[in-house]
Amino acid sequence: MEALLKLLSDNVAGYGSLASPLQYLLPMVLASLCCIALVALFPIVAVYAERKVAAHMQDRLGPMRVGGWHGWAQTIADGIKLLLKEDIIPSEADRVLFKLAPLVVFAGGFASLVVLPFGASVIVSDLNIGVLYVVAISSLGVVGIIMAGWASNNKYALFGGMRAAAQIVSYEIPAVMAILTVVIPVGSLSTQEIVRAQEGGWLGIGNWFIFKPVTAVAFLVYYLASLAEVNRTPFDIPEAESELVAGYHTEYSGMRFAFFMLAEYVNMFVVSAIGATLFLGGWNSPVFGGPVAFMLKSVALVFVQFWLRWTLPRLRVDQLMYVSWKVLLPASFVLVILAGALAVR
Amino acid sequence: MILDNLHSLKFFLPELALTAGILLVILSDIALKGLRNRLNPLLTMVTLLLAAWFTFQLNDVPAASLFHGMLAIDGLAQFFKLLLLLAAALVVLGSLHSTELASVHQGEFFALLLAVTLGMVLLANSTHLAMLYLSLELVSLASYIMVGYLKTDRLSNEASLKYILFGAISTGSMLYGLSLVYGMTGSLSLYTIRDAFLNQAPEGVSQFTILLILVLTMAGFGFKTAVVPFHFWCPDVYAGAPTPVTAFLSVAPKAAGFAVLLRFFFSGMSQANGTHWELIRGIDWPLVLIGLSVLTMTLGNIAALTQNNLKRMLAYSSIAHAGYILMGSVVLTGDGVRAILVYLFVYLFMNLGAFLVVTIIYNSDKTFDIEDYNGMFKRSPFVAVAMAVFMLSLIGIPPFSGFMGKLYVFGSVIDKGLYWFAAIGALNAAVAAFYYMRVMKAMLIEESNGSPAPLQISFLNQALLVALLLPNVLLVIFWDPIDRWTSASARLFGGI
Amino acid sequence: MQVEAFEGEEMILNMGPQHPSTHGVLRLELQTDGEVVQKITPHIGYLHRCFEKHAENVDYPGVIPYTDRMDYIASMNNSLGYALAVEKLMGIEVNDRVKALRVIVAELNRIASHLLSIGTYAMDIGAFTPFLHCFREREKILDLFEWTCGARLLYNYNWVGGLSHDIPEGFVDKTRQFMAEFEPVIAEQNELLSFNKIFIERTAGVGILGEELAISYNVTGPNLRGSGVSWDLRKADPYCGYETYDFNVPVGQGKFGPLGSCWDRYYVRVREMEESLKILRQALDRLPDGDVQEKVPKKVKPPKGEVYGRTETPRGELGYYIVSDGSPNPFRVKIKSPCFTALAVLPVISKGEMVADIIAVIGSIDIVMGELDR
Amino acid sequence: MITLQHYLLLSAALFSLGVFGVLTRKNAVNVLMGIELILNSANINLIAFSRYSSHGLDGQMFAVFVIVVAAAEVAVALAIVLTMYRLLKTVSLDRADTLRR
Amino acid sequence: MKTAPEILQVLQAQFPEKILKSEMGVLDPWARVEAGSIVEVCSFMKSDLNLSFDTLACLSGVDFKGLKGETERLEVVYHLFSMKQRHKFVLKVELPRDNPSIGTVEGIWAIANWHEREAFDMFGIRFEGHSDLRRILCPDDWEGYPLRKDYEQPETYRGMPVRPVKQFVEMANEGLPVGTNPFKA
Amino acid sequence: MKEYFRDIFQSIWTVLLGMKITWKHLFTRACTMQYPDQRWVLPERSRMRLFNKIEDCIGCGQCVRACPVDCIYMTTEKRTKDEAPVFASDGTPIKLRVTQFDIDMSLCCYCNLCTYPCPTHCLVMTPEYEFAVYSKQDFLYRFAKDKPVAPPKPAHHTPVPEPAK
Amino acid sequence: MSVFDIVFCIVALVTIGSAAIVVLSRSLIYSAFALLFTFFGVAIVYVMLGADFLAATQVLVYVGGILILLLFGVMLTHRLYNLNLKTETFQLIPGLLIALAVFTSLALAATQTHWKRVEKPVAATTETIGKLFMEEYLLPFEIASILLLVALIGAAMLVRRRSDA
Repeated sequence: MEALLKLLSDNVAGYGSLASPLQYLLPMVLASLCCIALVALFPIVAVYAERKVAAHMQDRLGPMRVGGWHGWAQTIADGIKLLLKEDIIPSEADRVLFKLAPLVVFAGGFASLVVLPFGASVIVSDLNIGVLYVVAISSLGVVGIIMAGWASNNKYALFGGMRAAAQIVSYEIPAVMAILTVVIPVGSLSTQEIVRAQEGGWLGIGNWFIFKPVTAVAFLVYYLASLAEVNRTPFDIPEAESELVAGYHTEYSGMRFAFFMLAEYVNMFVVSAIGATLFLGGWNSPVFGGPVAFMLKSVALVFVQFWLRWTLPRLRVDQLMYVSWKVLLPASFVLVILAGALAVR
Repeated sequence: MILDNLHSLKFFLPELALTAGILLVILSDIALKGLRNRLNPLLTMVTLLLAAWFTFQLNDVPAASLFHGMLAIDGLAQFFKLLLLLAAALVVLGSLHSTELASVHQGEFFALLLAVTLGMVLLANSTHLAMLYLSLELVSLASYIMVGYLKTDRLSNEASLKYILFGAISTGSMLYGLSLVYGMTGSLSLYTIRDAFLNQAPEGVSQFTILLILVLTMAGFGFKTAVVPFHFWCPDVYAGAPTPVTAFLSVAPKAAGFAVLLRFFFSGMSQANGTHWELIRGIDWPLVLIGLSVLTMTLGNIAALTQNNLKRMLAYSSIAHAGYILMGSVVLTGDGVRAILVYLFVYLFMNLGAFLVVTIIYNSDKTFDIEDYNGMFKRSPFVAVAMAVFMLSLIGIPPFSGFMGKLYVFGSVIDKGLYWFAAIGALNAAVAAFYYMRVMKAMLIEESNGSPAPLQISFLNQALLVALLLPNVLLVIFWDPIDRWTSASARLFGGI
Repeated sequence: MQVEAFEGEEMILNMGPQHPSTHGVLRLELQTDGEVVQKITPHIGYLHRCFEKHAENVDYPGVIPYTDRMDYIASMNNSLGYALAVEKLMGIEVNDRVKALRVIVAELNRIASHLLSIGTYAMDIGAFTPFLHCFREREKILDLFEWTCGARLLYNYNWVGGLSHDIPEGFVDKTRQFMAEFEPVIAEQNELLSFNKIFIERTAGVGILGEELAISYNVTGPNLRGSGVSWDLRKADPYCGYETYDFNVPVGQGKFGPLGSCWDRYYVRVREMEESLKILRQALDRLPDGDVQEKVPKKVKPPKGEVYGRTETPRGELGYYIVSDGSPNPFRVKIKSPCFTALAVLPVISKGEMVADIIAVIGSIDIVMGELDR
Repeated sequence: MITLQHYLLLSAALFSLGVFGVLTRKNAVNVLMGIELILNSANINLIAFSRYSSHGLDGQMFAVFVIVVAAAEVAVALAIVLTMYRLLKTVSLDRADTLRR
Repeated sequence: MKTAPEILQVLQAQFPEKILKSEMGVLDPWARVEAGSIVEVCSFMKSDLNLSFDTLACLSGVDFKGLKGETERLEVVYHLFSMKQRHKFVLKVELPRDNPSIGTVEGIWAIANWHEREAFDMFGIRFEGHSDLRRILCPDDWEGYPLRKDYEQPETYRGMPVRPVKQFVEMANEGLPVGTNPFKA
Repeated sequence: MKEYFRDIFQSIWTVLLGMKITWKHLFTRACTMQYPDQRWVLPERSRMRLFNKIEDCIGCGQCVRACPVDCIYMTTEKRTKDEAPVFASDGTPIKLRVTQFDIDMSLCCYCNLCTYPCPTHCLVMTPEYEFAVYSKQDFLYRFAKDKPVAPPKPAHHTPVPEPAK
Repeated sequence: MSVFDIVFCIVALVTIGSAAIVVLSRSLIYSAFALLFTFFGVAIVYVMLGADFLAATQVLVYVGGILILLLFGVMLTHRLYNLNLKTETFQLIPGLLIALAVFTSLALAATQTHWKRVEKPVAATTETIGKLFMEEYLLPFEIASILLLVALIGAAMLVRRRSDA
């Protein structure tokens, strides 16, 4: 946003003479428009991609009809269908919370985009508590999920909501610990600082944290924990269709369901992007840097999420907790201590 | 002398020992499944002894401020450390043969007890508001859990629920008061706060705000010391908690609460001047405390009169004792502080003794009702006589040590010329005699209404009873060292 | 004042009749305490058509389409059992070609059924890909069937005294080709699913069915063999000349965790597919000449009497108790359904497991509601 | 112009709402919510004072500890409430009166 | 492994009066047991080491009504197998058509629980001592016992028609515009 | 402890194995058939839609008796002597006039049992499988061309299931 | 009025309004969810006071931890599927009077007192806070960790079903 402001005041004549709130407002609006565009477009592409990936892994073709070439317009059509669908609220549901929940869930994912460093100057706001901000704001989604589960007045939905809450809260700890292993050597919570710390090195990738011994393992821990935080297989217990039908959004349809889907895919992107920022060098690249490299890395991580989902069965809820508390947590503790020791040395 | 973190460590050994003890007990509880039931009490005792030994080592060091002004090390700190460690040790021994606690797993119990002790030690010494709040909460949290330790017992559970709700509200109010202090003075350190008050222009100190701060902060201290009107939790919690825990709560956190009360008001809100303290900028905090003191002892004693449950009666009596102790704090003299120390010291033995008797009788009879104590003399003359001694001591009858506590407290008040205050205190002591006598009557004179089977007392409890009886009887005879010790201890860092 | 044991938060969870993983219209009433299931009450009958009443009202050949519809996953085996029972009652002995062909279609159908069972089980546990891989292979078998008898699911192929059609030209080669393609798929599925650590964790040690319990509940088929009992009617009470084939009876070994767990039952099915391939190979090799319809009577009218005929379907022992009064319609046909007994044991073996485990157990006992409710 | 007083008034309002909740609600969990309001109001005070304090970030540091303590306190309180629910099948405070009887 | 006559011999030796009738020459040899002693006989057949019928393969009810040469009766047929001995035997019990009642063998073979519920559901046979004798396949409030020969299917169940109100062909015969010949074109 | 690490290792290893397989399948040919564009060639024995060549039907009613679900309805009347003799394509004389030959395809269970006894092979199941209709009533296929001469008798109709007499 | 002031007013209104819902709503679950907005409002107030680290911590701990705990508390201590979690109030009038008295006195204190204050620019706090933790506030930091440990062990002990004595 700061860069945008500078761009505007440098290139648009008389911009500096505008009233100060307006001066800030315009880039703010522009930045949020960009975010909204990303939030709206990414799920469309990702849903299509996921369906294609899933289909080909299963020797199928996936959507092939809508829009001609390989059914590229399928998700757009689905989106339109969802928008046009009848808005159903179960008669015994809690109407206020039922309507509020998708927005809360969505807001959590959306707000995280603020600190993603797409490029050296392409960032909405380079907060100096960037990583902490993402971790904090993502907890908003949990409340929304419980809200949805509760408000639906459906046992399966409530089960899903409670499981989701328990799961996300417990996996937040190893995720944060894994993030700390990067924060400690960099010495800053700012996402841009962390990316800049990974510049240079052997072939331009040598300083990426994934190529360093402690943080490489931390990446694994982070990635697993992030899978759980966005409820992806093998940790998709909150919405395990074979047990809980669809978990917390069982009763949702139409527009509100679309919001949950958007939030899910945005969250997938956000955790992958944070992973790319922290461990894969962000926008650094030996060949071409900037937003393209960043997006490629994030999308690659998203692809791995797809890949895992269409490969693996899902864990049981107690095994899930076991993985979090007895595997990832001790591992992340050890990693943080190692990272601290290395930083001191 | 304000020390930084590294240099503070060697004066911090008692607390370090306690911390290590907590961790060891937790670890042994997890790792050594077979040994833990025997090992944990042992570990706890060793930790407490070690901490006490370290405290003795520090007896002669000059007063100092540790960890960038977080803690004080001075005479008062040494006294309270030893007092609290002693109380904890006695409670550990007393809890070993308690059937109430035997029904639940005890690994965490000792860890919690050590944690409370650590919290209290820190609380008694903290000179920084953040530290004060944290250690207060450490004491509270651990004691909430200890009160609710019998989790299948409705009484215990309700007691802990009441305790935590009252506690959270009181400490929340105190926190708000502390934040106002911070706002007025811009500092969290008690000494800087005092300096800030001193340096402020007189019109800068709003009397109303000061009063508000006093009321709000007293909510926190009053909660810990069970002072009226922050005492509501006390009877219920004492009655519901396992008896060893009740004994502990009635003595140790109360002492720690008085310690922090002394620190807050004396170090933070008054200025030392020779042998006494001066109020600064018209912050007349003793006025509030006098009112609370009178209220506390009167209400406590009157309520105790009507109780049939011995634990509840002792709870109200402990409220009343808090009132007596508070008397010492309002006179703003070194004698007053010393009176508090003396009272707390003797109170430790008599109250723990009384609760030990309750524990012993509950072990075999499963009752707290005073009527069920009838004819105890026939069943166990030793226990009955011991109880009588504790009761007499609690009343403050001369040959027993309880008398010395009353003597010092009333003396300091009379010294200051507050005759009416002393008179109220004496009147209250007379009222208190009624209900203590009732217990004695039941045990010594009344005929038993049930089976007069002799009481089963384990050897450990017998020894412990003797150990608690002796100070009550003998302290008066060997009073000199106590007098010297307390007068040396009544010395705050930055004070007199 | 001491409360001895805590009572947890009990609640009733209705699983089904419309639930993604109850394999049809099964309704389970779960009494749960948090995630742990305390009591299970199955409610069946949602798919009840009163087959037995139907059978009394149609003639003997007319029952066969109805039998197809019981276990619609393995219709060949169902109608085979019925045809054998009636043949036994009438004293018809079919020729060797019919016998061999019946073995071929039965084993092919067994593979198809197990593929579906394994695939849906994978889906229950959360893995979607193995499901579709299994379905791909199953489709190939269905193609063979369609080629042979004109239908993909409800074949009406085994008739009393013969078969509806002879196999088409080239069937043997096509089947061999399928077998060649299919064999590596088993290995691949094992790698993808059976020996996946998550899958093992989810299924091994869950829903333990002991040998005693299984026999007392008359659990049969792969479920029984999963408990380590080597009991297969093809060996124990051979029909269709099964005694002349060389094959093994796979039993559960308790490789991961206790014997008789979901994983054992699952893996018995996987290995049974291999055994079926073995039988198929022998049957295709020996396939004698003959007329598949030489003994098909115009009017099926068994003498007065009764018979209990049983065969080993993919789900276990399927028994037909037929009482004939000498008329063209059966007087009484009673089905002893293997799924019925398997579901009866479900509440016992999944008590105290978690909700997610119930899914695993239901999937592992492999019930088909069409047969269960009849 | 927003000044220190505005923040203090906000916190005063939160504090009194918290006190109101604590005094009037019967449900134990609801009382806990009131307590959280009280703690939050104190934190606003601390941070507001810290903003206008002459040196350091003492207020903010204190607030961090308050947040930590609040989390611990809620965990313990809820554990106790849960135990109560298991014993009494209710968390209504007027049912927790066995001690008075 | 024992042949059916051998099993019958053992039974007759053990329960001389209880075996009412038997037939050995048929496909599945059977013996008719006195209704009151079926539990006794079954538990013997399970516990006897030579017989050890450890599993109940099938329990069927049969309604003999409208059959020439047969008395009108209900029969309960027990198909017993032994997995250890690998032999089989059939027991039959004769019950009156009105108010049939017999002891439960649930305590001997657990699966009998469900089989007996089914027999109760379909034939109205009461199994005394059964732990949970509810309808199993039909709804709890269904009336009548469907597999009895004189069962009349109700027109409606809870206000819902049980069979189609009208078949298409009936509508066509009434002259309604139903049906085409799709091959006309 | 050893088991703990072995479990972790096994988890990761088997996950990688699975990922290898799915990766391989990502590039194998899909087995999907693009249905309306590509079409399945059904084998000749396929049992799909019932067809009656009514010209050859002699009205013997064997199919009606064979049908286990009673979805074939037939009404016939005797041809009078004075009518010109009619022969089926295989030369069988047709003595009965089929005034109603209705098949309710919505009831049909595709078992094929009706076609076997047909003496003139006029009732067959065709491999035609796209016969969806917009209205369920249109599944009543009416093959009969002749109008009844005699007053109509009630149609032969057996409800399913038939109640016991 | 600047933008800042307007934002503050909105945030304050939301915060107080939702806090009022927390204590006034008859539905327990509404109280719990209203807390979300209170906590968030307070976090924004922190941001406005230049305490960005505190704001993030507030959201992380209060929303991500305490609120979820409270929600679990609500749901675990009631019949789970009873949608109307109504709670009763008592002593409404005295409570109101006391709360009003408290507010008046606090408001008086807030407005009448001469608070010690200096105007200073807002600066980033994270690094300073980090340093303070490791220097002046090291001891409270460590004590806080012991406190958390004790709370963890205690809470786990209390909710554990079996007392494995």
